[in-house]
Amino acid sequence: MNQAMLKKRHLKEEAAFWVLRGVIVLVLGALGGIILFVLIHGLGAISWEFLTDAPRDSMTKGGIFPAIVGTFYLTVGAMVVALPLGVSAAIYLSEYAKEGKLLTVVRLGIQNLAGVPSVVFGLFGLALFVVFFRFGTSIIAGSLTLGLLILPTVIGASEEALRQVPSTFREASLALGATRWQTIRKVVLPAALPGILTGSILGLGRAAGETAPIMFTAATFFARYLPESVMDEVMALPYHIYVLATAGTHIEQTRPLQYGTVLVLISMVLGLSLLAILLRARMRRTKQW
Amino acid sequence: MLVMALIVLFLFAEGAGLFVTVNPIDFIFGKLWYPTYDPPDFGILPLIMGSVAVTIISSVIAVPLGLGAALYLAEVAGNRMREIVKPAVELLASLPSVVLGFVGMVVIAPMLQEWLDIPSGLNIFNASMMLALMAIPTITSISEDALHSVPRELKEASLALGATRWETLTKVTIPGALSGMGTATILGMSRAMGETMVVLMVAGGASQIPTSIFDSVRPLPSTIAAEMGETPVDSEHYLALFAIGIVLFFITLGFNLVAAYISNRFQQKGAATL
Amino acid sequence: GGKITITGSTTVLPVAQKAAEVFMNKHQGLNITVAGTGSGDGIKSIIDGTADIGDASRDMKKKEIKRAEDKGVTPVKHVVGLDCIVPIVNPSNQLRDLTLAQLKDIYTGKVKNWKEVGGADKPVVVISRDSSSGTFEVWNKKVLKKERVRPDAQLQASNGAVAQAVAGNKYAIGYVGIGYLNSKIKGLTVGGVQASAKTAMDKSYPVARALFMFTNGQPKGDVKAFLDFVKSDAGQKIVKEEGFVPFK
Amino acid sequence: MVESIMPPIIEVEGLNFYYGDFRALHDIHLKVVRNEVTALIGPSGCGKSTFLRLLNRMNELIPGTRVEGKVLLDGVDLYDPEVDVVEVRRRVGMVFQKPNPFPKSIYNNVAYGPRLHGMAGGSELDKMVEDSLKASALWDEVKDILDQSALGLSGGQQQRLCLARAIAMKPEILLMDEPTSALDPIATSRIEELVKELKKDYTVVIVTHNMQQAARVSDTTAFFYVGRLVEVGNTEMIFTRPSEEQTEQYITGRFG
Amino acid sequence: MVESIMPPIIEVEGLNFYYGDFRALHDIHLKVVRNEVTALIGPSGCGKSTFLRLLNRMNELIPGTRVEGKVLLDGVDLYDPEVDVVEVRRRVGMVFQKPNPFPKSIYNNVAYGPRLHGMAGGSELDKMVEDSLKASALWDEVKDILDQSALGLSGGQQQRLCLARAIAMKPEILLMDEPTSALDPIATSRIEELVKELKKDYTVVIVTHNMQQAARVSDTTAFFYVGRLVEVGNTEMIFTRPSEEQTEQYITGRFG
Ligand SMILES: Nc1ncnc2c1ncn2[C@@H]1O[C@H](COP(=O)(O)OP(=O)(O)OP(=O)(O)O)[C@@H](O)[C@H]1O
Ligand SMILES: Nc1ncnc2c1ncn2[C@@H]1O[C@H](COP(=O)(O)OP(=O)(O)OP(=O)(O)O)[C@@H](O)[C@H]1O
Ligand SMILES: [Mg+2]
Ligand SMILES: [Mg+2]
Ligand SMILES: O=P([O-])([O-])[O-]
Repeated sequence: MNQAMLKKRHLKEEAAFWVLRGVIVLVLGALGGIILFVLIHGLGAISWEFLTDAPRDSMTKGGIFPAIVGTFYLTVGAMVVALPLGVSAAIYLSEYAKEGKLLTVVRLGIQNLAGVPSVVFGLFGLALFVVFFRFGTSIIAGSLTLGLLILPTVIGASEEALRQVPSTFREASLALGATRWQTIRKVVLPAALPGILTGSILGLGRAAGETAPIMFTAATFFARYLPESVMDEVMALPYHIYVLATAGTHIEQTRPLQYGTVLVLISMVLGLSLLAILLRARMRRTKQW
Repeated sequence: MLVMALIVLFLFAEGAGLFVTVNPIDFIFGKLWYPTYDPPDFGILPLIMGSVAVTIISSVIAVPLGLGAALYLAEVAGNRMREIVKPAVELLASLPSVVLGFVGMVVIAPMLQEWLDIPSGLNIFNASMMLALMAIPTITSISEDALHSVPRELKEASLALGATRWETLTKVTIPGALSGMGTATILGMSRAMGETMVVLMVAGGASQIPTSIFDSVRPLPSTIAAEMGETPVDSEHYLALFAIGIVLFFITLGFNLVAAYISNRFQQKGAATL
Repeated sequence: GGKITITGSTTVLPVAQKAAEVFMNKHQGLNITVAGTGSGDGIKSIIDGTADIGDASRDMKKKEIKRAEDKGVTPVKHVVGLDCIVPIVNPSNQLRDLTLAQLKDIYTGKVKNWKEVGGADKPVVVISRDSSSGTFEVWNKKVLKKERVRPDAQLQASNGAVAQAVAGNKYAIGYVGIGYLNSKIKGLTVGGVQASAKTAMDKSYPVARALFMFTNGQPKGDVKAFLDFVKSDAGQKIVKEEGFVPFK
Repeated sequence: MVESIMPPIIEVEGLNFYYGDFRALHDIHLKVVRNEVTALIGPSGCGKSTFLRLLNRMNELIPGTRVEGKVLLDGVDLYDPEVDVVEVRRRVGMVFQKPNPFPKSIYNNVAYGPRLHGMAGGSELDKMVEDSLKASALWDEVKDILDQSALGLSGGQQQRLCLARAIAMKPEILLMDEPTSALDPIATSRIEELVKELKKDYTVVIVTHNMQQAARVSDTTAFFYVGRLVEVGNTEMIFTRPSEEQTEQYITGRFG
Repeated sequence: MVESIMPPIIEVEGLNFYYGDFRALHDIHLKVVRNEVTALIGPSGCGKSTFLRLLNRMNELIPGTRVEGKVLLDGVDLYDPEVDVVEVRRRVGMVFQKPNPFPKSIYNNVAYGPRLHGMAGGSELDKMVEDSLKASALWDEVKDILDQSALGLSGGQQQRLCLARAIAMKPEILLMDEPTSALDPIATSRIEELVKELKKDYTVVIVTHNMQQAARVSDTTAFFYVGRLVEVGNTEMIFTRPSEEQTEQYITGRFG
C-alpha cells in the first residue's frame, strides 16, 4: 500500500484536529477570561456587609441585599408560574396528545415561544400584566413575565424527562389494570422527577439572569427595605448591574460595586447551572433502567 | 400555545394602533427614526439594518467557532475531556446577557478603541463579539446533537473501510448532520437577533444605516429597551415600540420556522433499515 | 410604615436617591423606592397614578397637560433645584469653548471634524440622549432650535452613560447635567459662559433649567414631609453635594 | 388441527390487526384451553407479540392501529364497547420480554396492582404479597429485603418479581412475551419450571423464539408466519409430525 | 481441539478484553484458517461481537476499553504500536448485523473505500465497482440504477451492497456479525450461498445466533460462553460430537 499517501491522510487528520482544539480553547478561553476577570475585580467588593446591607451614600457604599432578595422573589415567583403549567403541558404532550397535525403545530408553537426575544416578553408583560391587569411595576408582573419566558425550558426538560421513562414501565402498569392517570401519577412522574427538577433548575438560572423582561415590569433603582407584598416593585441583580453601569452621577465610584454585583449574579446563575449539570450527570450515572 | 397566541394578540393590539397614522411601508422602509419630534418620523430601516449587521457579523464569528466546538466534542475530545468541555460550553450559555453587556462596555470597548484607534469602541464589532458568545453554545449544542444522531453504524461502516476519523467526519458524519447544523446556525442567529442587553449596552445606539463594522448602531431590541421606559402609555411612540416588537417577533419567528422546516425536511433518514 | 414611590428623570435621580436615603434614616419605618427611567416617565406616572412623585428635568408639555386634564389629574410642580446642561469632551481635547451656533452645527451634522470648530483634525463623535429624555428636550429646544440630531449620533439612555462614553472616547462630545461633571470629562464653556451655580441662577448660562418633582394635587402626609425636606436647607445641601444648583 | 377436549377459555375468531395500513395479522382463528400452556412460535416479525398483546388490549396504546374480529374471554368479546379495558387487563396478566419492575421497593412492586384495585389493605395485603412471591418462587430470596429497591435484584429475580406482580392480581390468564430471552440458562430453567407449575391455577400463553423451550413447557403450540397462523396443535405433534411444510422448515432451522 | 492442516491467517494468543472494569473476554486462543469460514456461536452476551471487533480493532472506538494479548495477522500483531489501524481495517473488511449503506448512491457506496485509499480512479474504478457488485451477486439487479440512492434497496440487497463495499477494498479477511439476522428467509439463503462462494478468495469469520446457519456455512465452529472460548473445532464434529457439555446443552437448545 502507498505509505506516503497514508501518511498524508494521517497528517491531514492531525492538522484538522489541532484546528478544532484551537477553537475550543478560544471558546472556553472567552468564558474563563470573563469569569476570571470578574473574579479579580469583584472579589474585593464582596463582604458580609455587601451581601446583607442595603445600598448607602448614593449607592457608592453598602450592599445589594435588596437586589439579592428581589431576584430571589422574582425567580421563585417565575418558578411558581412555570412549573405547574410546564409540567402539565409536558404530561399532556408526552402522555396524552395524539401524534398528528395539531400536535405538530403545538410543538412548533412551543419551540417558537422559546425563540421569542426576551425583550418581546418584556413588552408583552408590560401590556398584559402591568397595564391591562393593572398590576403596575411589581413582583407579580415580573414573575409572570419571567415565568412565561422560562415556560418552554420547563416544558422541554419535563417532556424529555417523561420521554426517558421507559415505555416498559407504562406498559407494565397498564397491563396491571391501572388507568392512564394512575400510571402517570404512580409510576411515570416519580421516575421522571429528577429530570424535571434538573430542567427547572436550569430555568431558575435563566430567570435569575434575565434583565430585559423585568426592566419594564418589576425592577426599580433603589429600595432600602424588602418588598412587603407581591404588588411591590423590587431591586434585582441584573437590573442593578445595568443601571449602576449606565446611570447615576457616580459611575466610576460604584465600579467596584458593579463588579461585585456581577460576581454575585454570575455565582448564582452559574452555580444553578452547575448544580443542574452535576445533578444530571449523577442521574445518568445512577440511572438503573 | 395559548401564551403564544396571547403574545401575538397583545403585541398586535398595541402595535397595530400605530398603523392608523403611519403607513407600514414607511414604517419598515423609512430611513429616519425620530420618534419624539414634532412631527415624528417612525422609520425603522436603520434599526433593522443595525440588527441585521450585528446578526451577520456575530454569525461570522459564532458559526465557525460553534460548529468547530461541536466537531471537537463529537469527534476529537476524549471521554474525560468531553465531560469537562461540554458542561463548560453549557455554562457559557447561562452567562446572563447583562454580564456580557457589562464586559463589552467596560472592558472591551476601551480596549478596541485603544488598539484600533477607532472613534468609538461601542460598535457593531464589539456587540457582535459579545453576541457571538451567546450564540456559540446554541450552535454547538444543537450541532453536536445532530452529529451524534448520525447513526453509529454509518460511522463504524466508514471506519471499518479504513477511513481515518477525519475522513469519516467529513464524508459521512457531517453530510448526515448537515440539516441539524443548519438548524443550529439559524437558531444561533435568531438568538443574536433577539438579544437585548448586549446591544443596548454595547452597540452604541446610533440610529443610522451602518457602513462599516466599527459604526455604532441601534438594533431593534435595544431601541425598545431604551425608549420604552420613557414613553407614555398609548402615545404614538409607545405604539411604535410595540410595532417594533411585532417586527422583531416575526423576524425571529421566521428564523425559527425556517429552522424547524430544515430540521423536519432533511431529517436524517435513520439507519438504512429495510 | 408608609411608602413613597419615586420615578422619572435620570438627572434628578441622584438627588432623589440620596434624599430618600437621608430621609429614611430620620423616619424609621418609611419605605421609599426610587427608579430612574426618564422625565417622560416621571410625568407619565403622575398622570397614570402609578407613582407618588414623578421627577422631571423639564417642564410638562402641552400634550401632557391636556392628557392630565382629560384624566382629571392636576399635577403640581415642585422646583427642587437648578441645573446647567454642560457640553462635555474628553480631557485630551484641547478645545475650551463652543458657541451655541457651533454646538448646533455639530449636533445637526453640519460640522463633522474638530478642526472646523478650531480643534484637531479628527472626526467628531456625537453623543446624545434618547430623544424622550428631559435633558434632550431642553438641549433640543435651546441648542438645536428643534432641528434634528444627526442620525449617526450615539444615543445613550442616561446622563451617566453619556459621561462615561465621553470619558472613554477621545473624539466624543456629549452633554450632561452639571452634577455629572467629574475629572474624567471636561466641561466646555458656552459662548464664553462657564456653567456654575451663579450663571444658572442669574440665567446667563444659555442652557440652564430647573429640576422638578411632580405630585398629583397638593402633597399630603409622608409625601409632603419628604418634599418639604428636599426643599429645606438640608435637602438643598444634598442637591449641592450631588453637583447640582440649589434653587435658593 | 387438533381440538382439545377441555372447554376453551379464549376463543379468537377472524382476528385482523392493522398498524396503520400495514396488516400485521390475517384472519386468525385460535382457541386457548383452560389450564394449559400455549406456545406461540415463528420467525421474527411474524406477529407473535402483536397477537399476544391483543389478548389484553395492550395494542390499543399504539396510535393508528385497528382491530377486526373477536377475542372471546369466557364467551365475552374483549373488544365489545361495553367491556372495560381496565377490567380486561386485571383479568389477563402479562409478563414482558425484559424484566421491567418499577423503580420502587420489592413490596410495592407486588402491592401495586392490588392497591390500584382496592383489593386489599394492611395485613391482608402483606399476605397477598407473600403468596404471590411464593407462587413465583421468589419469597425465600427476598423475604428479608422487601423494602429494598427492586432494581437491585438480578435479571432472573426481577423477572420472577414481575411474575409475582402479575399473579398478585389473581388473573385468569397469564401472557408472557419471550420471558426468558434476556436471562441466563439457570434463571431460564427456573422460569420454565414455574410456568409448568403455574398451569395448575392459571392458563398461560407464552411467546418464545427458542423452539426447545416451546417443546419443553407447552401443551399446545401455534406457529405463525408473516401474520398468519400456519398451524396449531398438540406440541408433540407439531415438533414431530407438522402438517405444514413451512412449520417443518422453521423447526428444523432452515430460516429464522 | 482439532488442528487444521492449512497455515492460519489469524492467530489469537491470550486475548483479554475489558469494558472498563468488566472483563468481557478471558484468555482466548484461536487460529483462523485461510480460505475457510469460521463461525462464532454462543448465547447472547457471551462476547462474540466483542471478539469479532477485536480482529479489526473496532473496539478501540469505545472509550474506556482495554486489550491484552496478541492478534497476529500473517504473523504481525495488529495491536503493535507500529501498526496503522487504518491499514488494518483496509485489510480486514467487515459486514454488520443491520445493513448500513451510506446515504449515497449505490456506486458511491462501493467506490467509497477505493477512493479513500487512492486505489483507483476513472474507468478503473468503474471496473472495480462492477467486479465487487458481481462478487456480491448484486450486479444484475442494480447495474442500471447505480446512481440511485442505496437506501432505496431492499434489506437483502442493502446487505449485499455492504458486502460489495467491503469486497471493493480487496481485504484479506471478511468479518460478519450476524449478517442475516435482520433478513427474510430468501435474502438469508442468498447471503449464505455467497459466503460459501466467497471463501474461494477470502477468509470469512461469521457470528451467528442461528446454529443451523453455522452448520450450513462454516468449516470451523467456535463456541463462546460468558467470555470464554469453550470449544473450537471442525463444524461437523462440534454439531455431532461436541467434547464439552456446555456446547452440547447449547446446540440442543437447553438454553439461549
Ligand atoms: N408499533 C408498530 N408500528 C408498526 N408496525 C409494527 C409495530 N410493531 C410491530 N410492527 C410490525 O408488525 C409485524 C409483527 O410484529 P411483532 O412485533 O408482532 O413480531 P414478533 O413475531 O413478535 O417478532 P419478534 O420475534 O421479533 O418479537 C412486524 O412486521 C413489525 O414490523
Ligand atoms: N460498549 C460496551 N460497554 C460495556 N459492556 C459491553 C459493551 N458492549 C458489550 N458489553 C458487554 O460485553 C459482553 C459481551 O457482549 P457482546 O456484544 O460481545 O456479546 P454477543 O455475544 O455479541 O451478544 P449478542 O448475541 O447479543 O450480540 C456482554 O456482557 C455485554 O453486556
Ligand atoms: Mg415480539
Ligand atoms: Mg453481538
Ligand atoms: O432627566 P432625563 O433623564 O429625563 O434626561
